[in-house]
Amino acid sequence: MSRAARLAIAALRRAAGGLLLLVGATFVIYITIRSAPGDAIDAISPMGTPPDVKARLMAEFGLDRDPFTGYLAWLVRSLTGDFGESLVFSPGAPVMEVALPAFGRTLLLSASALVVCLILAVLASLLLGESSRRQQLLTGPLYVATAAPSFVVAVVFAQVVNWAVNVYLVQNDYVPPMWYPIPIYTESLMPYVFAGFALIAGDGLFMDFFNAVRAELTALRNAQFIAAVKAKGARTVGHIARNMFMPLLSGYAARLPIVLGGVVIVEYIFTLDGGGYLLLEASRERDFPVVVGISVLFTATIIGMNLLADIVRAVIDPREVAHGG
Amino acid sequence: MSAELPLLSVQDLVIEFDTRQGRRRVVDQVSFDLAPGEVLGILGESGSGKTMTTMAVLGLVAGEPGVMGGSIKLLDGEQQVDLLSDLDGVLSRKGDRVVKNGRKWRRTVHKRMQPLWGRMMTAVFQNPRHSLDPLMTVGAQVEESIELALPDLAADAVAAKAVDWLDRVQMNQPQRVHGSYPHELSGGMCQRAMIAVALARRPKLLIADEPTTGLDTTVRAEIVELFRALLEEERRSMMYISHDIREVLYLADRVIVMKGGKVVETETADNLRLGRGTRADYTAMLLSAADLPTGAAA
Amino acid sequence: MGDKHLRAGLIASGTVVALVLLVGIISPFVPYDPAEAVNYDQQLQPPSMAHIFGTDGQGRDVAMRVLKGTEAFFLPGLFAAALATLLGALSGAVAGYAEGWLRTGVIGTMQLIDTLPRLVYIILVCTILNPSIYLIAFVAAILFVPSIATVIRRRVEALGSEDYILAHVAHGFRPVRILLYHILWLQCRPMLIRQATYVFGYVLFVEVALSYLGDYGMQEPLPSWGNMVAQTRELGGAGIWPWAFPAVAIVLTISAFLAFGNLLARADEEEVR
Amino acid sequence: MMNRLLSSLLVSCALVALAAPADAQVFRYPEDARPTSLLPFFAEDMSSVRMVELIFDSLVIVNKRGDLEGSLASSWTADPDNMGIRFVLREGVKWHDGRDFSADDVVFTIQAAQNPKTVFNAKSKFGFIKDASAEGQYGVHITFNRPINEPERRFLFKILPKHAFKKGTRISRKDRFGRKPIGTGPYKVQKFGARSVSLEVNPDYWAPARIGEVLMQHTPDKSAQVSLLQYSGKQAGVQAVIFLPPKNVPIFENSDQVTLEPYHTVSWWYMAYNHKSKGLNDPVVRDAIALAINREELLEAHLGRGDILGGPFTESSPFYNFEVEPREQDIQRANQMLDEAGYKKKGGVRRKGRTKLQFRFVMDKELASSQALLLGIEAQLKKIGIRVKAQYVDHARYREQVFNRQKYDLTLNVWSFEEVEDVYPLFHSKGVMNFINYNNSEVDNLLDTAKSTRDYKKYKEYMKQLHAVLNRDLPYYFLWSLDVYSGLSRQLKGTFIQPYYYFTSFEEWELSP
Repeated sequence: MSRAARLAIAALRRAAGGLLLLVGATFVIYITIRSAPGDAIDAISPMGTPPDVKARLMAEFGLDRDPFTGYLAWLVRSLTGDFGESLVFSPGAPVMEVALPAFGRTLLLSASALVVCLILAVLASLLLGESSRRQQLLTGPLYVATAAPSFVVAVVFAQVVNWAVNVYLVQNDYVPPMWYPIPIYTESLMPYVFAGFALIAGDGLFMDFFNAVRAELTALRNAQFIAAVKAKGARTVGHIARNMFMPLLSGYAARLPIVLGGVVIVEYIFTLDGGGYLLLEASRERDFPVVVGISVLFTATIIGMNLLADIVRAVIDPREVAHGG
Repeated sequence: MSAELPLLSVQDLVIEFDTRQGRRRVVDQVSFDLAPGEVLGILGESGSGKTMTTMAVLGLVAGEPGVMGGSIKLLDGEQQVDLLSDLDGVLSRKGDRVVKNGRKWRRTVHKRMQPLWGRMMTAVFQNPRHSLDPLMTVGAQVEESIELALPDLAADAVAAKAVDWLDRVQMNQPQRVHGSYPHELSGGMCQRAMIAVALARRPKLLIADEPTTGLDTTVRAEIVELFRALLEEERRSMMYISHDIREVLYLADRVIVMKGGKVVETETADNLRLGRGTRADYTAMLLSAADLPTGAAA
Repeated sequence: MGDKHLRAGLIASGTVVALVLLVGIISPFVPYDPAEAVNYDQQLQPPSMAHIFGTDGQGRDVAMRVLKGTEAFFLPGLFAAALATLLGALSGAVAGYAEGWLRTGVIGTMQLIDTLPRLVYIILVCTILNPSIYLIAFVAAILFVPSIATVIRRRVEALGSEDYILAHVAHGFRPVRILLYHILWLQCRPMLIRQATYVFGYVLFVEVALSYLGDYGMQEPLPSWGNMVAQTRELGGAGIWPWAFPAVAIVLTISAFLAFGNLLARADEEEVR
Repeated sequence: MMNRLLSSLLVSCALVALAAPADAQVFRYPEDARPTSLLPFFAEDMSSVRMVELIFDSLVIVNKRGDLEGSLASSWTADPDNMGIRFVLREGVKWHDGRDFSADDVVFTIQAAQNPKTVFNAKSKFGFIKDASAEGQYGVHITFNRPINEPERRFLFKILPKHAFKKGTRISRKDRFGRKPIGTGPYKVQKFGARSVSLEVNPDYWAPARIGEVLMQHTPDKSAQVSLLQYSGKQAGVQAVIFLPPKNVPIFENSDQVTLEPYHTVSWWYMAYNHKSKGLNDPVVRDAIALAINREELLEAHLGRGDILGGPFTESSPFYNFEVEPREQDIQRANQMLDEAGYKKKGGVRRKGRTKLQFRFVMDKELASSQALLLGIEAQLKKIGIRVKAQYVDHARYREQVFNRQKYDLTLNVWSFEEVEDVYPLFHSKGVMNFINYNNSEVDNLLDTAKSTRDYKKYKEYMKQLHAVLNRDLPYYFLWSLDVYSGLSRQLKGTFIQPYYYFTSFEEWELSP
């Protein structure tokens, strides 16, 4: 009972810490945006707009306050779920109405790409982990192949697929698929699959995961308690799996930011209608409320993921709460 | 005793490892027998190969290439099983070097060991904190052993028996310990728990590999006393490995002394204790360091 | 990993790293005028003796642009790597060594920076400030300080209670010397090497990515590997060489730098042992 | 292994594509940029302008022959003194939400546009209106604050529904109407997505459109647009590409799938000099720069076909002065002029006193072929000892830096005009779009007199004079106007492209499967 209570307290403390970090991070983001040498208004107001009209527009968009009070006002409003309204991207729409669905797709894409990557890494280390020779032969080339930035993988992949579709389908008078040629907007799922592939294959993610999983697996296999479990004739699978879970979860949480970085450009390449596209497009149009909103979502996801990992770890690992956090 | 077949018979065991300085032989032609119901002590300083020898018996040598020759025979019922026989495809000669197919080796030995682990023998290691699964309660780990030993037992009986085992290893408040996690226990308690886990499996041979290393002096004494009490309560076959001559002499019937990967002496504990017979130099040195009679030099 | 493989990996990656360093150093001295490189009679020539990597859609020599493209990230990358390592090591050491509010403050700041999604924040900064690549490199360096600092802090904390460090203290060495020399230099060197090459690789990645996106980063006609890869958008399959060679250069350089840093660190670790 | 994987992937994708139902009655077209707002006042980018044309109506439209034709207005009469106009509206028109269209909506639109709190780019187009009043349900009388020639030509703006704006005539850029517009036009918005907008036909329209659905896809990649047009017959393809890049035009010259449709936009390209920059306030330097540039070569190499211009009007404009001879490249003369004016070469760059002929050339990245054009200009200016420092910026920063803050020396851009080329705001010293800080009393006088004149012939004369003056004084270097081609699928019948609004006669287009 007391463990549950301690767990709850620890979880609350972590959550409070996470919230504090979120406030700090949003402040950094807000200040960054407000430090613009030219105001957003100049970028969107017509040429020759008289100063008084500009001032009115500034007030309308809440840019007339100094950054600190502006931030406080923003913070108070955003706590009630009001992140302001889009200026240019989708004028008048509440920011979260624009940002949430787009970011949801991005999160789903990155999270599932990461899961697939994790599964592949576990499978690979189970298959290759035992034989050091084979592993060494494969590591070099695999290292080079997966170190490519995901967007380079995506560009090359798109070119190769376009070429293949053209040669095998179009020139033989088959109907090309809905998503062809690759950089077009389509409702089909394939661009998401392609993007997922690029995310898994790029940014050194797989190798990074693979190395971490393998090291963890090797350490566990050589752990004394596993030897003890073996020596008493019990199956080690359950023990290994349980002890692998937490490092994998932490690794997952730690790598999500990397994937969320890569996804921004990969989305752009496959013209996916996600958070990365929204970020770039809104930045290009100087739609600052949307830019802040989407950046906050990215940041909150990173903080939330770490928080979740911490809490799950605390629940699963009896050692965690004992140390008092 | 000599008419009976030994429970464990190790002949000419060789273990080698690759290091940066080349291949090193850490166990060199080691041979010994262990009769049923006998407590065999293995004595030696660190690096003498005593732990590697026991790991070889357990089939758990980690590192390349590992076991390179010899035989390890276990008495399973009426039958002697040689863990290392028929490994022709595994070991081959290349010029003057013996080459080993490590993967095949592990697979073969693992297959042979699988039915023997636990039922024939199990082990208690040094560093008790690292010997228990950190994510399971102590009780669950004892229960896992009991379920393996007595697969038909009902769940509540298993739980009761687990508490009983924790009581038998002289744990205070066995009920509480049953629900505790390893990190909540002291080193000595962890080792008691580990002993309970090992014994609950009812092995024919218990291997205790430096079970007191890393514990405080008073706790060490308690653990040794626990072993003594358990041995007195029920006659067991046991290998007790230690670098502490007093512990070995206190518990063992017979002792082998190892140094530099070789057996330098095999003698009964009584003879060693009382200084009877001739002694190897190294043994004599160990005895004198412990203020025990050294007997005649070899 | 065996000694042999370590050496082979070091040689392979080291060769690429040396090549990039060499090109990065000589590139500023190679005369090149982007305005005069245009030659409409030579558009999209496949690789030949005259143009070993072929020419692009505006008849410019791809090999020359790959070479000049190193300038976009080379010095900024070195600058960021040095800055991030320095700041990371110092703040890590301070956080690991100090106590009280200083420690809390440094750790809090590090946590705060670490929660910012790196590329998203860099794009944000680019939107607002239209920065030079050095400012981008500076921001990238700052964003990497926490991950370096955390590694160093853990090490410093672990070492702080080690007997030989306590012995140094007992021998009357000054804390600063112990921290800088015995802990940072002797013990953390492999980690710092690894992190420094990682930061360099990241700056290359950021520069290439921003130039690829086109709104920020290196602008045509100045060559960057990123805006060269972006030519796929205009070429639409008309020629491979204008973008394939820079793409290969990106992959090789990043992987070589990461591998070299890793292997060097490992060799150093084994040396220390 | 990889090969097998790839081919099985392709086959499965192909199967998916084959199984998809064919939707023949959907007209698909790609746009480079997303429409930002479908609220007509704020439809400032061309992709919004085109889409607004399908959703909204104006009182009058410009028909295929270039004549005015009634749309929401069935007839009109200008007041004899040209100080007002009276429109009679079409009866029985309904908004997309079923409400009746009436004169109140017209009055509301004008009042909203004139509300000082409604801020938008084209506000000046409503400046001539003094008052508007409804006369019954179907009559509107509008008065002007000065006499206007052919006033009906100024009523091309779209009419908004009064009932959709509960807060009165102050209309904000942020109004939700921009994404859920209610018009009277031939199409209504079905879905306004971030990357696509779909429209469905309005069955109540007085001349219902033939094509059932319109789908706009945001496709920033031009080469993808071209590929999509190549597969226009197949269901994944598009039926039109608004603007074909010149280098892709030859692909379709003999195509049996696609026709090339030229259309003459009222737009011209220019290179602007910032008259506040040191050196550029000297007409000799401006002239030398103009002489150094080979416009034919740049045009042909990067943009395709077009006309070289001598002034701020296209050749099809009534104001174009054919007596003015456009400059030809003459590097020798340019060098000579600069020498004579005292600009001496030093290290490849000319200077005179403290004035160094090195200029910041700011480019909007979204301008077609901007990089290649600037590269060419840079190389040519180098030959006369003038250096250029290129700065490419994104569109938003360009507006901020060039138009609003005027931090540039040289820039290159395009002006597009809806119907009449009104250059007053560009070159008058008080003009709202005079971002080059141009101040020439001769030009100011000409523009002022022209504005106050009531005689169209005289107006034309003034404009022709202006053409000559501007060609001499070079506030801009007037470059060219382009021949623009759309690519249209041969499935389309009855197509006509309006040069500015593009889709003005779209209801007559047909799409055969």
